[in-house]
Amino acid sequence: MVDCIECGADVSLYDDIEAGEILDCGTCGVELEVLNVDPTELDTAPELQQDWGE
Amino acid sequence: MVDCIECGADVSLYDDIEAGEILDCGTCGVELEVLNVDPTELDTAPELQQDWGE
Amino acid sequence: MTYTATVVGANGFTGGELCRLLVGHPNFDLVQATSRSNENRTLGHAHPNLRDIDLRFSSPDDLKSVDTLFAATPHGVSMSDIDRFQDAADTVVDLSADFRLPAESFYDDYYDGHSCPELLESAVYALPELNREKLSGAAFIAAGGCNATATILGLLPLVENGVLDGDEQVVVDVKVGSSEGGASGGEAASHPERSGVVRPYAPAGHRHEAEISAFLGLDVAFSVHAVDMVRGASATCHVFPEEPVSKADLWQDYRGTYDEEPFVDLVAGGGGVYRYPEPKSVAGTNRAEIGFELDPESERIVVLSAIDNMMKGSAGQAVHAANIALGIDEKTGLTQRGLHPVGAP
Amino acid sequence: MTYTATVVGANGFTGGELCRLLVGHPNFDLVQATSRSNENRTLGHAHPNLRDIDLRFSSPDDLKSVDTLFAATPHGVSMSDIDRFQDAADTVVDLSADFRLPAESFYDDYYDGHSCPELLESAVYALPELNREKLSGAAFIAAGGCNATATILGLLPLVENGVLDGDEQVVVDVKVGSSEGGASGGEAASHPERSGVVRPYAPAGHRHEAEISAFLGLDVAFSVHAVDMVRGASATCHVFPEEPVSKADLWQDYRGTYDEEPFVDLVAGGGGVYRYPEPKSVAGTNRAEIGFELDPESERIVVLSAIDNMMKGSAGQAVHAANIALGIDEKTGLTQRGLHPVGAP
Amino acid sequence: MTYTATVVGANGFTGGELCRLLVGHPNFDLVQATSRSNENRTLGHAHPNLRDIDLRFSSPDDLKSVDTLFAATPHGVSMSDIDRFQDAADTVVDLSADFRLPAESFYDDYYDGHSCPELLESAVYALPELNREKLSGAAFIAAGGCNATATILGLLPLVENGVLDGDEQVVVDVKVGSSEGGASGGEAASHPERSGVVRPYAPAGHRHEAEISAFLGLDVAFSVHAVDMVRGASATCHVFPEEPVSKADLWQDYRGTYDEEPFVDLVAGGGGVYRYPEPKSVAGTNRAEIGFELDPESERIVVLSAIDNMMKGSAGQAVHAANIALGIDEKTGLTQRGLHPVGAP
Amino acid sequence: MTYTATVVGANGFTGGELCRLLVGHPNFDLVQATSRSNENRTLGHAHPNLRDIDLRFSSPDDLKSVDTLFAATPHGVSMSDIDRFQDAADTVVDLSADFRLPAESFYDDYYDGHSCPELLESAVYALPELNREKLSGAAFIAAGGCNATATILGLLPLVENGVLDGDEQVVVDVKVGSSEGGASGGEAASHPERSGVVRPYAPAGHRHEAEISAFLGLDVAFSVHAVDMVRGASATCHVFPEEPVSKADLWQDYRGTYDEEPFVDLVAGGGGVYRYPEPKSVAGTNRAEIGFELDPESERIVVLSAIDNMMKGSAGQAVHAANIALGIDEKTGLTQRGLHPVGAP
Ligand SMILES: NC(=O)c1ccc[n+]([C@@H]2O[C@H](COP(=O)([O-])OP(=O)(O)OC[C@H]3O[C@@H](n4cnc5c(N)ncnc54)[C@H](OP(=O)(O)O)[C@@H]3O)[C@@H](O)[C@H]2O)c1
Ligand SMILES: NC(=O)c1ccc[n+]([C@@H]2O[C@H](COP(=O)([O-])OP(=O)(O)OC[C@H]3O[C@@H](n4cnc5c(N)ncnc54)[C@H](OP(=O)(O)O)[C@@H]3O)[C@@H](O)[C@H]2O)c1
Ligand SMILES: NC(=O)c1ccc[n+]([C@@H]2O[C@H](COP(=O)([O-])OP(=O)(O)OC[C@H]3O[C@@H](n4cnc5c(N)ncnc54)[C@H](OP(=O)(O)O)[C@@H]3O)[C@@H](O)[C@H]2O)c1
Ligand SMILES: NC(=O)c1ccc[n+]([C@@H]2O[C@H](COP(=O)([O-])OP(=O)(O)OC[C@H]3O[C@@H](n4cnc5c(N)ncnc54)[C@H](OP(=O)(O)O)[C@@H]3O)[C@@H](O)[C@H]2O)c1
Ligand SMILES: [Zn+2]
Ligand SMILES: [Zn+2]
Repeated sequence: MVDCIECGADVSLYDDIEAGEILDCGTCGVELEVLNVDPTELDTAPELQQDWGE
Repeated sequence: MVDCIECGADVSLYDDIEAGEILDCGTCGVELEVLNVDPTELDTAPELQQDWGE
Repeated sequence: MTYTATVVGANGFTGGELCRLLVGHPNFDLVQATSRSNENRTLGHAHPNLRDIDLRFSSPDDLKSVDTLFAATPHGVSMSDIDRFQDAADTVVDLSADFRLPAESFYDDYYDGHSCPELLESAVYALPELNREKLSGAAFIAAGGCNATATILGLLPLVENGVLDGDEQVVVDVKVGSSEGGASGGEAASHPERSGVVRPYAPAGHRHEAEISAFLGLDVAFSVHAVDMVRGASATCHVFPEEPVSKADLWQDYRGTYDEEPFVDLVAGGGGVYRYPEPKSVAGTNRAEIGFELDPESERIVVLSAIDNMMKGSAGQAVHAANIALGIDEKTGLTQRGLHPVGAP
Repeated sequence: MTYTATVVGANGFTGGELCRLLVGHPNFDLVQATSRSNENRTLGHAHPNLRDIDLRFSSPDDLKSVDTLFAATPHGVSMSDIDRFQDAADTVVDLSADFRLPAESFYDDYYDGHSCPELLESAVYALPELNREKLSGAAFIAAGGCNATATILGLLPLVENGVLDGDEQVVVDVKVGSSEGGASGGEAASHPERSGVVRPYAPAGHRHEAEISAFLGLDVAFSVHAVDMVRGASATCHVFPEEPVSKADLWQDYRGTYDEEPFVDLVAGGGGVYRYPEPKSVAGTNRAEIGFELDPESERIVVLSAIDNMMKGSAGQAVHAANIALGIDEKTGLTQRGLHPVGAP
Repeated sequence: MTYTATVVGANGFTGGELCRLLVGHPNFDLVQATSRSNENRTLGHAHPNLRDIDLRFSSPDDLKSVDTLFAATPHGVSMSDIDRFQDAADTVVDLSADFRLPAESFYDDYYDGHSCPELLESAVYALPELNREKLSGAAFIAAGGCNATATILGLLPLVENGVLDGDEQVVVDVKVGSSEGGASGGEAASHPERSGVVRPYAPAGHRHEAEISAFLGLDVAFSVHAVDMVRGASATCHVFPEEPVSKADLWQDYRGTYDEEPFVDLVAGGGGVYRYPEPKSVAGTNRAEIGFELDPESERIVVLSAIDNMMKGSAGQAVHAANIALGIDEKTGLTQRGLHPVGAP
Repeated sequence: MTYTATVVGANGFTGGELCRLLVGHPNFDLVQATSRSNENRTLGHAHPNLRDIDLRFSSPDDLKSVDTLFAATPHGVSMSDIDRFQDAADTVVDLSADFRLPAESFYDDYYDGHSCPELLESAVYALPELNREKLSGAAFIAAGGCNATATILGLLPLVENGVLDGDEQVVVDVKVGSSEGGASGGEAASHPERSGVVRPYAPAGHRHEAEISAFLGLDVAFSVHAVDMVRGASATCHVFPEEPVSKADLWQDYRGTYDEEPFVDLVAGGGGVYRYPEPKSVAGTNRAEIGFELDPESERIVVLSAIDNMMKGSAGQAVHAANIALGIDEKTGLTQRGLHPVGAP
């Protein structure tokens, strides 16, 4: 478990997590990039934000 | 103007029509392939039928 | 030439649609629109699309003398008021079922009888695709029912061309929008109950069977379902011909019947999103889309027919018939084009 | 007893519905949910109703060893991956059409053939009302198609009781919601194009005819229309029996077949707004509503059947069958009640 | 422990929802459900989702003696019948506005006064997120209004954490479904008129302003629009704080207020289709989705709040409060999960 | 006088709407309609309401020389192709945002910059209610954004009459239909996901703020919600004037601004079902409905504005502006009347 950079909630991790993978925060939904593992470091991955159409 | 192979209606053509082009019948909507020009010969192009989802 | 016109029942759905058509029609001058519940109010009070029209509802008890009177009242009203209507106007077009059927026996079988059977014979059924000749000069016109209209238009080419002669099995499964119920719907017509339904509201024994029988000579097995749209009636006719037919034959039959018809479009197969008739493609227009598909396995023809019940299924048909009766170019006032994209009009 | 479970295709509509059911099921423990496009993301990313579930999608390439695997993948995937699925789990439940039909010939006739015909015989068709006995202990289960399920449930009592024996004319006119197309719909599935439709998307030649033929022994004339709802399939079956039947007979037949069935309700006639089966009454539930009406004129039985395609028509049916296969009380995890009022779920 | 329960007004929308909840609640035994118009009919006559319940509507004039009585009657009924309700039951939960407001002055200002002001003080406002302590052991509970509930839940963290102290500008723009109008809607609630609307039915002067003022101490500028759904209320609160706030601050405030709340989910931003609170995500559930977005330009916080008006906005809130009052685990009977995909429930 | 016309992007939603308008316009002759994906197909392939039009899509790479070219392409296309467009036609009307804003800085702030800023000055913003004089004789016209148009029309009388001078708090809460997203919507635009929503898709930071700022001089707090309709944009503007205003003042201001405007209707209060502006009342028309309500408590004006985003919000506005530019009577081709009843067009 690490804290979400966006909202501060716990972000659930999983086994065999690898650097470079993208996961989302279950609370605020933000897309996070795994920077390092052991200990896990996350950063937001804003460029992944899909456009929603308008 | 040629007759549609599917429904028999007139199919409107256009200038500079070329063999291999695909056009549709304005009456029944079938997709037609231009086989020859001058005179224009058409054939149905059934493989183009898009799937509609189900 | 301009004809003065009255709409009785102008507060209702088809009455409002008649007003919409007449105020945009170069040969009609809408001079009276009746409502008991909204007397003296502007037409825009009931119909937001008529806010610019400078006319107020008046009582149906005081009918002005006009050239043409359209009655858009519930079943039974025209039957009892037909004398007053005919006194007030040279041409009367009735949208109800009261004078649609050609013989009293139909009213005995499908309705609760008829109080004015002597006039039935003088009324001309309004569907031009069926009755154009008789409509010319007619002084009393009865517009068809919307579900019957959709069905008749779908099956007419098969009857005309002898594919159907009355002994075959025909199942007609209709889907309709909520405007068919009129403006005075009860609990079942409320938005929470009526939204999102596929509701078999007349699985068997629908009265429109009478019309189809009377005008096509077919006894069809008829079912009607309410679905979530406001305008529109879509009939799927499952037809089992005695002899096998080919698609080419069917195209010839359908094109033969409808090629010259200004308000019928053939739509069948092809590509893109809109491959078959769909009510939303004809919403707000007087057009019918008619198409078919052939099912070789079961030797079945599936005929598809879509109309706007407010237009081709009632008010549009009424104006179309009036145009013909009065000698006006029949397309006049009825050339509204549909919308795309459009949701559930 | 608790069974570990995997859902393959959990990102999709029926896969998400399986997850919903399994996380609420006391005898299952959802340990894996696969998605290629949303790998590592939480289930709540795709399914807002699963935001509280602490599980992330994983790749379908790494299947954990579990007790039960549910596959909710497009046609063709199970055919090619069935060995991996069976290696990973003792019990496999497939929601696709890949193993539904009992013989290769059906796949030759209605699909593009089958790449693994030798396993067809081992798969048990999931519909408990038809197959409860065979399901007990089954290791390989194929859930039915939604339109076929609605139709089979409607007609089964007539077949079981000899009203239908295969030679009669039966027309089945189905109306379905947009979730039937899955999560990956194209242009025709976009909101502007799909809203408000009565769209005959399969007027003839629908593949579900194969299932009805295989399991009821009836060759029905089948047509499917898309209508404006998301969940729901409603089948109107127009049946022409050889011998006249009475309503009392029909009630006896239908009650005989379904009185003990936990997920079938008979709904026919009566008063109020909801007189016949309606998809919105069963939305979100594993229930089927079945009813009928009799049309004396045409000697026709109109059978009406409504289900939620996501539930009784796929994921619910799959869990129901798995319950039976594993010896769990068959209602477990499937007792969600519907809503009233409700719009177009 | 099991409590016997009566629902007065069980024929209506929130009354039916109460019945749905109570028949699935392990600690309640629904023994009476009243309706004047459907007396002696089964509950299933009005509510198709209750067809399996073996109970008939009875007259509200003969109230059985029970542990708990829920009143789901139009404004004014509880005011006049409260004595009878309290005689019939130890605990009374009222869903109307009759006892929601804490002082007679509110009824003078926003309603037509109050006929029983002496009881106002004894009624506890039902919203557990606001009032959990006072609810414990309460004998008289008044459930909140749905639009007020959505708004209060959205703004509560800002009030609790001092971002708002009553002087700031707050605009609340609410969108609601048609079930909010109850089962007895008139012409404006008919499907043809109510479909597809964005209808400002209370652009200014909505009565729920009173509740927000009473319980949050905020005078908000409030507008309500009817949109095309059946269930759901969604409040967009445009908040202009005196001091700039950061997103991190807001997350801390919102998580601080709601982290332990069983029926509030924070939803804000992120990816996928469902990024913010949406009524269809919570339809059929007792959950509220709350989120926010920050607009640096205008120094505005946009708070988004979505509930099901039938559940968190009335019947669910009522049962939630009753659970707390009676010492039952507060989540009991209220753990229904939402659906995905789902249309316009 | 007749002008030849090309529509670039005719396959899309606003491009199709332009075609609908131009084929019904007596002063335009639609000679070219481009589509890359449907080259050589009939217009009816994409737009079922244009089945009768004898024209096929052609490639945008071969632009015919015409009098007027309408571009209905995604953001960025006109910017890069403007030279080709101006070479092909004397008058160019662009529906995208590419030339709407009067200065490069707006594109730097709200978009990703501009590749052709030198032409910004020559483009005339199309809204006739704002810019009628400048439009006369204009050779380069940029149609407004739909949400901005709804907002500007609602607030213009307050700006013109000094009720707003730029310092007041204004919150604009917009509700829009799905056609606003264009024909190429992704997963969020699919029917199952998009149905029944109240989805805050741009709670803060919407690009149309730039237009409102540029043309009204107001920095509004702007939020947009997707709701379940296809056509329509409805803006609710919550305005807090510095000085108290009366309803009589407001009526005077609004009538002063709009009395002579052919496409703006004032709708505020009164009786019946349709008391305020509603998008479904103007669907398919080029009309805007504008109204207001006054909230004495909070000294707030609630301005309501409803348009059809395909018409007044894009294609209709474009044709209206072209009429003025070319000296055609400005109402020509734009007098379509709305429907009643109508669902969710
Ligand atoms: N809706 C359809 O799709 C459709 C299609 C085909 C045919 N039709 C037929 O057209 C007729 C009208 O249908 P509708 O849907 O328009 O119904 P509607 O919306 O209920 O309107 C009927 C109107 O008639 C008026 N009215 C009632 N009784 C009257 C009386 N005794 N004298 C004068 N006016 C009276 C009412 O207005 P006031 O009470 O204010 O006077 C009412 O608004 C019906 O016969 C129907 O079967 C309807
Ligand atoms: N929808 C219904 O009502 C219904 C009813 C009865 C039966 N069915 C059947 O159920 C199955 C699923 O239908 P659906 O509607 O749920 O479809 P869907 O929404 O399109 O979902 C299918 C999912 O399968 C995943 N997938 C695709 N190819 C895959 C592969 N090669 N390996 C692993 N996963 C793959 C996809 O997710 P990723 O790309 O993220 O992996 C996709 O989300 C179909 O066979 C359908 O015929 C559906
Ligand atoms: N709908 C919502 O979203 C919502 C949300 C929050 C609060 N509320 C409040 O909850 C209450 C009920 O609302 P609703 O929407 O459920 O209304 P509804 O659908 O109109 O139901 C009210 C029911 O009360 C019964 N009733 C009417 N007068 C009565 C009387 N004098 N004595 C006994 N029963 C009577 C009626 O049934 P019979 O005529 O058959 O007896 C009717 O079905 C209202 O006060 C409303 O403000 C509603
Ligand atoms: N929808 C609205 O309500 C609305 C309102 C106001 C303004 N607008 C603006 O109007 C413009 C069009 O919007 P829309 O909703 O009509 O979009 P749309 O439905 O997506 O249509 C755009 C069309 O442009 C064509 N196209 C794309 N790239 C092109 C290129 N490089 N060259 C030539 N043609 C190209 C595409 O057809 P092919 O790929 O077949 O060529 C496509 O069908 C946008 O700029 C939008 O912001 C829209
Ligand atoms: Zn987070
Ligand atoms: Zn053809």
